[in-house]
Amino acid sequence: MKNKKSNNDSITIVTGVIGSDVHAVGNKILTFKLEEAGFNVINLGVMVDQEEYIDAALETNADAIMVSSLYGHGEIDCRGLREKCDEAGLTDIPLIVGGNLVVGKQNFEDVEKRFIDMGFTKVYPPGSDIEEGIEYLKDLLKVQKS
Amino acid sequence: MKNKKSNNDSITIVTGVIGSDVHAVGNKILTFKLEEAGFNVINLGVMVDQEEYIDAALETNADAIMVSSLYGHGEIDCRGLREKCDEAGLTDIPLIVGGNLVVGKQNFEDVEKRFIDMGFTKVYPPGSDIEEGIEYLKDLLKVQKS
Amino acid sequence: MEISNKKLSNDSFFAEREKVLNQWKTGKEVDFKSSVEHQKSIPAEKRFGLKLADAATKGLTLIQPRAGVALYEEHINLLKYLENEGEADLLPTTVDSYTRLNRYNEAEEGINKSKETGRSMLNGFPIVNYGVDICRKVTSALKKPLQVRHGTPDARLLTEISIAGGFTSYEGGGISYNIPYSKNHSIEQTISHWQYTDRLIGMYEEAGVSINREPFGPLTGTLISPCLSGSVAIIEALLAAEQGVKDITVGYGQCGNLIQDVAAIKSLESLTRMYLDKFGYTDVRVTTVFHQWMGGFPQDESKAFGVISWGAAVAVLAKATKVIVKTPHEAMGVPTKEANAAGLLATKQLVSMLRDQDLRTIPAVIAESEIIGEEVKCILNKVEELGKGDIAVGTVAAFEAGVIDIPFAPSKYNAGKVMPARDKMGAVRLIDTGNLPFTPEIKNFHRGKLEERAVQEKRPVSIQMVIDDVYAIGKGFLVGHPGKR
Amino acid sequence: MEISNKKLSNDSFFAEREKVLNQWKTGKEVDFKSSVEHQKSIPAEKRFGLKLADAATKGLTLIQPRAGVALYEEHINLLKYLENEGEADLLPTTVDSYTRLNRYNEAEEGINKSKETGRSMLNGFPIVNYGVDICRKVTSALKKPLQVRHGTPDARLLTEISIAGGFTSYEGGGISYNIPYSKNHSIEQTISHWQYTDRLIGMYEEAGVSINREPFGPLTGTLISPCLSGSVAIIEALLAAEQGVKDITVGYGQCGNLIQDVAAIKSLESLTRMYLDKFGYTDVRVTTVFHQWMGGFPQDESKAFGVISWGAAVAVLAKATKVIVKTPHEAMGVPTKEANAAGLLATKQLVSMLRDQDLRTIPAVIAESEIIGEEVKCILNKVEELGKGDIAVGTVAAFEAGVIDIPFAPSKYNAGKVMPARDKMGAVRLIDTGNLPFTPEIKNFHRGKLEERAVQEKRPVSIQMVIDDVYAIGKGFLVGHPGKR
Ligand code: B12
Ligand code: B12
Repeated sequence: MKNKKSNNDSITIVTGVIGSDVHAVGNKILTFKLEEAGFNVINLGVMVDQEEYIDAALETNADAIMVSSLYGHGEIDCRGLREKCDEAGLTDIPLIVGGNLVVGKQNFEDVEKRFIDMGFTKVYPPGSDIEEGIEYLKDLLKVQKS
Repeated sequence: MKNKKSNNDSITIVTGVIGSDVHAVGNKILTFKLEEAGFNVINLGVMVDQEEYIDAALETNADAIMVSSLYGHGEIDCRGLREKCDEAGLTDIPLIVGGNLVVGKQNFEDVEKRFIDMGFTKVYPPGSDIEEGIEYLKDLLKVQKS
Repeated sequence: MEISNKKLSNDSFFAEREKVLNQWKTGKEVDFKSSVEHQKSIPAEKRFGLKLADAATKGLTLIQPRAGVALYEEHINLLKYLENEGEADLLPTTVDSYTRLNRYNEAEEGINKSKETGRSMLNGFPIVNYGVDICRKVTSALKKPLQVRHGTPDARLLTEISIAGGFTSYEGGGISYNIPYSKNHSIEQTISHWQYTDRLIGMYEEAGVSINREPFGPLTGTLISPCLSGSVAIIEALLAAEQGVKDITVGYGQCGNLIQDVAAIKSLESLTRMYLDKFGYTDVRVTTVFHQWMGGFPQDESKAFGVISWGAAVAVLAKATKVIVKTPHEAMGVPTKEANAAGLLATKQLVSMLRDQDLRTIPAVIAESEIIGEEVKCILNKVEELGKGDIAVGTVAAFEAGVIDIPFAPSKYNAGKVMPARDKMGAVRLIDTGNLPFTPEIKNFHRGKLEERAVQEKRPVSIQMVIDDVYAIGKGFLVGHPGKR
Repeated sequence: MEISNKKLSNDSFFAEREKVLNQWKTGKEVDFKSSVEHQKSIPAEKRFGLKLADAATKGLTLIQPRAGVALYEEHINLLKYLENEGEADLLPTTVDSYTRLNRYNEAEEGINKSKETGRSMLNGFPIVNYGVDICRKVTSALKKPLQVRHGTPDARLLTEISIAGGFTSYEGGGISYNIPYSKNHSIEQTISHWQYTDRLIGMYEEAGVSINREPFGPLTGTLISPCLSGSVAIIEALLAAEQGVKDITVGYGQCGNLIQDVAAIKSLESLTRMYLDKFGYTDVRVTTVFHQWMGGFPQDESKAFGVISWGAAVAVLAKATKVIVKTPHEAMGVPTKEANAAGLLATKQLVSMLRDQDLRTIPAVIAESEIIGEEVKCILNKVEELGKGDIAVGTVAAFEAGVIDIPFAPSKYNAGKVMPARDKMGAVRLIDTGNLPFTPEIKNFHRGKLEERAVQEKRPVSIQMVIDDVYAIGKGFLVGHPGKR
């Protein structure tokens, strides 16, 4: 993992919507808001494979990967991402995931647990405010808050 | 109890809304529909005391009393009506009750049981179709159906 | 009994007051001076009238539930729930039916039975039995402005205790809390009772405490033509103003046709203003309240949400200052707090979502409000004429003559000749105008609208339409077309 | 790849067909003749097009849910529940995302995992994997007409199995199931795929079996100006008609401003009719579908009911032939059957209650539909021009040039220059018209509307408005005014 940085500008976040998911709106807003908060965002858009996240993170020496999944197949699509990161040498990279991760309205604690067990660092429920995610990122990456 | 009749015309029903209840609309519709079905209706309107039902039934030699209660105090207002009927010599007169009998949305089976235990012949849940009540009356009073 | 639309003299008011405060033991706790002090200690954001005025300025529609249970701690919890979880802007305290009929002994029994059984055996909160101190406990425990909502023909003692108890708004009026809520009270009697209420509030006003007053708009809640509810609301506003009330919210119960409903609120506001000004009450503030569907409700809760939401939408499209909210339990009984909050939240969504839209200026609405205006003028001119200029006297005579006549009312002082029915687009028209003092043009207008429906339904205009229309909503329809699927 | 708007020749269709039916093992079960027989055995009341035509004649608005689960017995139960408890007039079968992307192996895995876990692990019903016989089991088990709803760029095999399987309506189109649903499919490619679908349905039509077709109106569901969804719907109607489709339902996703929404349905219907006639397809039937709010939904279920009901009300006030219904679970995930039925019942209440009301003739609606008409004509004239009279060729060129440009689309074949934002009354306008071939008057109109908002909000017209508007609905508002409570 890279050294802590003191300024958002040099913090790089990879974003994208995983799997066969085409929900583009949240991804656009997420990216806009992250950039507004001063992060350097590598947005892979929709329909992103696990490999693409990893390649992008390696290439840009990213500080975190933010995975979105809206369409319900998130559980299937996200499985194995942590292991692949490990294999690629991204051993400690924070994996943050949010959206409508599973099919249907399920108890969020259960869903959260499943994703934490899959190796995710932080899991957000449906319709989470991006501001929250940004605050978390700043804390996690020890960014000086403005 | 009077002899069975073969024709609705000579069947007399006392209607009214019991207690301090002023819900007049259902009472008007109920009366209209009973008359339409050929019954002779003595409508006491709203805010009817137990005594008024009994006096009217005695006076007109009525075949049944239909009590409405909408405003929630039905349980308090209806208690004792059967006993008063018995005292007045209306020993077998059918007492039919309907409306929003208790305060709040309660399990109807429980409410029904409470009213049956209080001596009511038949109990109708909120928003019952009057046609149902009329069919029941016809069966009960062995009226030839048209 | 002799009444007239004159401000009550101090002598007669205080003579009456002595008797009123003796009607039940809690009356003795009332002290005007200390009540004024208490009212003055209530922060601005909790004053009903100020919150309404602010909303009116911003063009917002506030939301308010109905709610009341027998036990006061539970009542506080209920209201807290509604302001926090339900996002209510304004709070109610709905009073039980025994209190409404001044049967304080039975209300006491209801409180005791409720304590025993742990279920609320009363359909509302018995303010009089609890008295001033407990009311202050209630009103102090909450963050939002509170109003007393009831249906009490003789509400004099209730008013005393309510205002002393810290409520900043008070619903009702001598007609609107008589005709739909009573069988045997004469109009003179209830107008006189409500002159007391209004004079009391006038005295608070003179002491620097402004209390909002709200005539009950929907009346029997069933097929009430806007001209009838409008006429009653304006009369009650004038009667209140004469006694010194300065802040009035006139109301209307949704009839179901969008154009007519928007027109009703629009004309209600402008006509009330016009009449208050005409009689010199230019300093009285006017706001409006739209009641979501007041008639029979569908049993199914999802369908009830549909009706609630439609009412919310129309309220905001008409720019009513506030909307009174129904609940998905409406057809069943007094709602749980959750059901009550659910109705509020559905409503909140729409008053927020549609706040930038306004239908008041579309031509069909303007045309419809002009009709309402003419009808109301016919009625109120006749009331003035019958009263030889005195609105109170004229109102009594008007009810006697059927010049004002409210459909489906239980009161024996109501003529009951007017028969409403829906036209083919669902607007409420009059099949029989009874003795309403309408011009031939207006009568023809109503007749024409109903003939259109008759043609569409291939049956004559008849009382059967009225029955079908009352029945229709239970089956999901507004207009009771025969043989509808 | 070369395409043109010409009816596919038998030779090329059947050559393609051989490959299509080999894409997955169930393709081999498809036999055109016996499928025609099967379709002819379906009773009239279960034929989608007939039910729509009947509703259109009577001026009714039908209600239809979305629904699909992985296991077919459960799918049948789900749909039975929706037609019985939910009072649905029309039924769907929503297809899962793997099938939509022709990933039949993964869909198979999804079916198996669902069997194991007892939870539906797919977000829809995998029609292709199940094949003709199981589809017939599903379609035969129900009383109401059924439609396949999906989002599949290459839906050729899915169409074959669906129609052979007894569905009588089919959603989608070469643009509407590409741009919002895909990243890498070119427009040529998907138009060509959908020519296959439409030609197949044309062949059923020629064999005496009419299948209803429905371009997907809402596109990305987020701030889509009516002129954009309208242009796409009309193009897809024309492309379908050329291949022999005779029954088309054009759609629109609610934007939220009442006047604009009613105008959108009104103009969509008349413009589609006009363009079909212009190109000689005078015998094609046109009906309309209104989609309840397609953007982000409130999390709270009561608030969701508010949004659902408002959509229901607008659909019927606009006299859409049917309305596609959302559920109180929308923000959370694929709904339970109870939640789905709840959305239907709220909607049913309002389509019944408001059926006699119609806002299509009010002047503001007429004015707004004229604007939409002019915008659509600008776009479609340019499409014709770019295609030298060929709509298919023109459409490809139009996307390339940004002459058609869909906001928030994932497709890399979409220009993405157009930026929408709401005006101060919530109507969707364009902050940046990109390369849309609008007249200066139209551009000024949009600019003017947004300047009005800017003045009201005391900030310049900017991209921040777009972001605020997308965000607003989550907070309960339509217009993303800055600093709203
Ligand atoms: C209109 C209305 C009013 C009007 C009444 C005007 C009038 N004077 O008639 C006004 C606004 C004045 C009013 C006042 C009150 N109301 Co009210 N009111 C209603 C409402 C919305 C509709 C009633 C109605 O007219 N329905 C249409 C008619 C045609 O139907 P119906 O009355 O149900 O009667 C039909 C059937 O039930 C059946 N039926 C009736 N009786 C019988 C008897 C037999 C034997 C049979 C077979 C069938 C039968 O046939 C009738 C015709 O179809 C109901 C809720 C609802 N149902 O949707 C609440 C409701 C009845 N009211 C209620 C309450 C609490 C009150 C008030 C105490 C306070 C308040 N909320 O304002 C006061 C009571 C005053 C008093 N002392 O009675 C509660 C009762 C609660 C409970 N039981 O738990 C209800 C259920 C609303 C609620 N959910 O809170 N109300
Ligand atoms: C618009 C929409 C569509 C559009 C998408 C257009 C496009 N290309 O973008 C269309 C119509 C094409 C569509 C298609 C489908 N959709 Co869709 N769609 C929606 C809808 C209504 C809104 C999504 C949206 O744009 N929201 C607005 C944005 C701003 O919010 P957001 O996406 O939620 O993202 C925000 C937050 O979640 C958060 N966030 C997101 N990711 C992350 C990540 C991190 C780390 C953090 C901190 C935060 C965060 O920040 C974002 C910005 O505020 C949702 C339901 C809803 N949410 O109300 C359903 C929904 C997501 N769709 C759903 C489904 C099933 C589908 C379909 C499979 C089938 C269908 N129903 O048509 C297809 C899928 C196609 C595919 N292969 O992906 C389901 C998913 C079900 C589930 N998970 O159980 C939903 C929940 C609807 C439902 N209840 O059934 N959909």
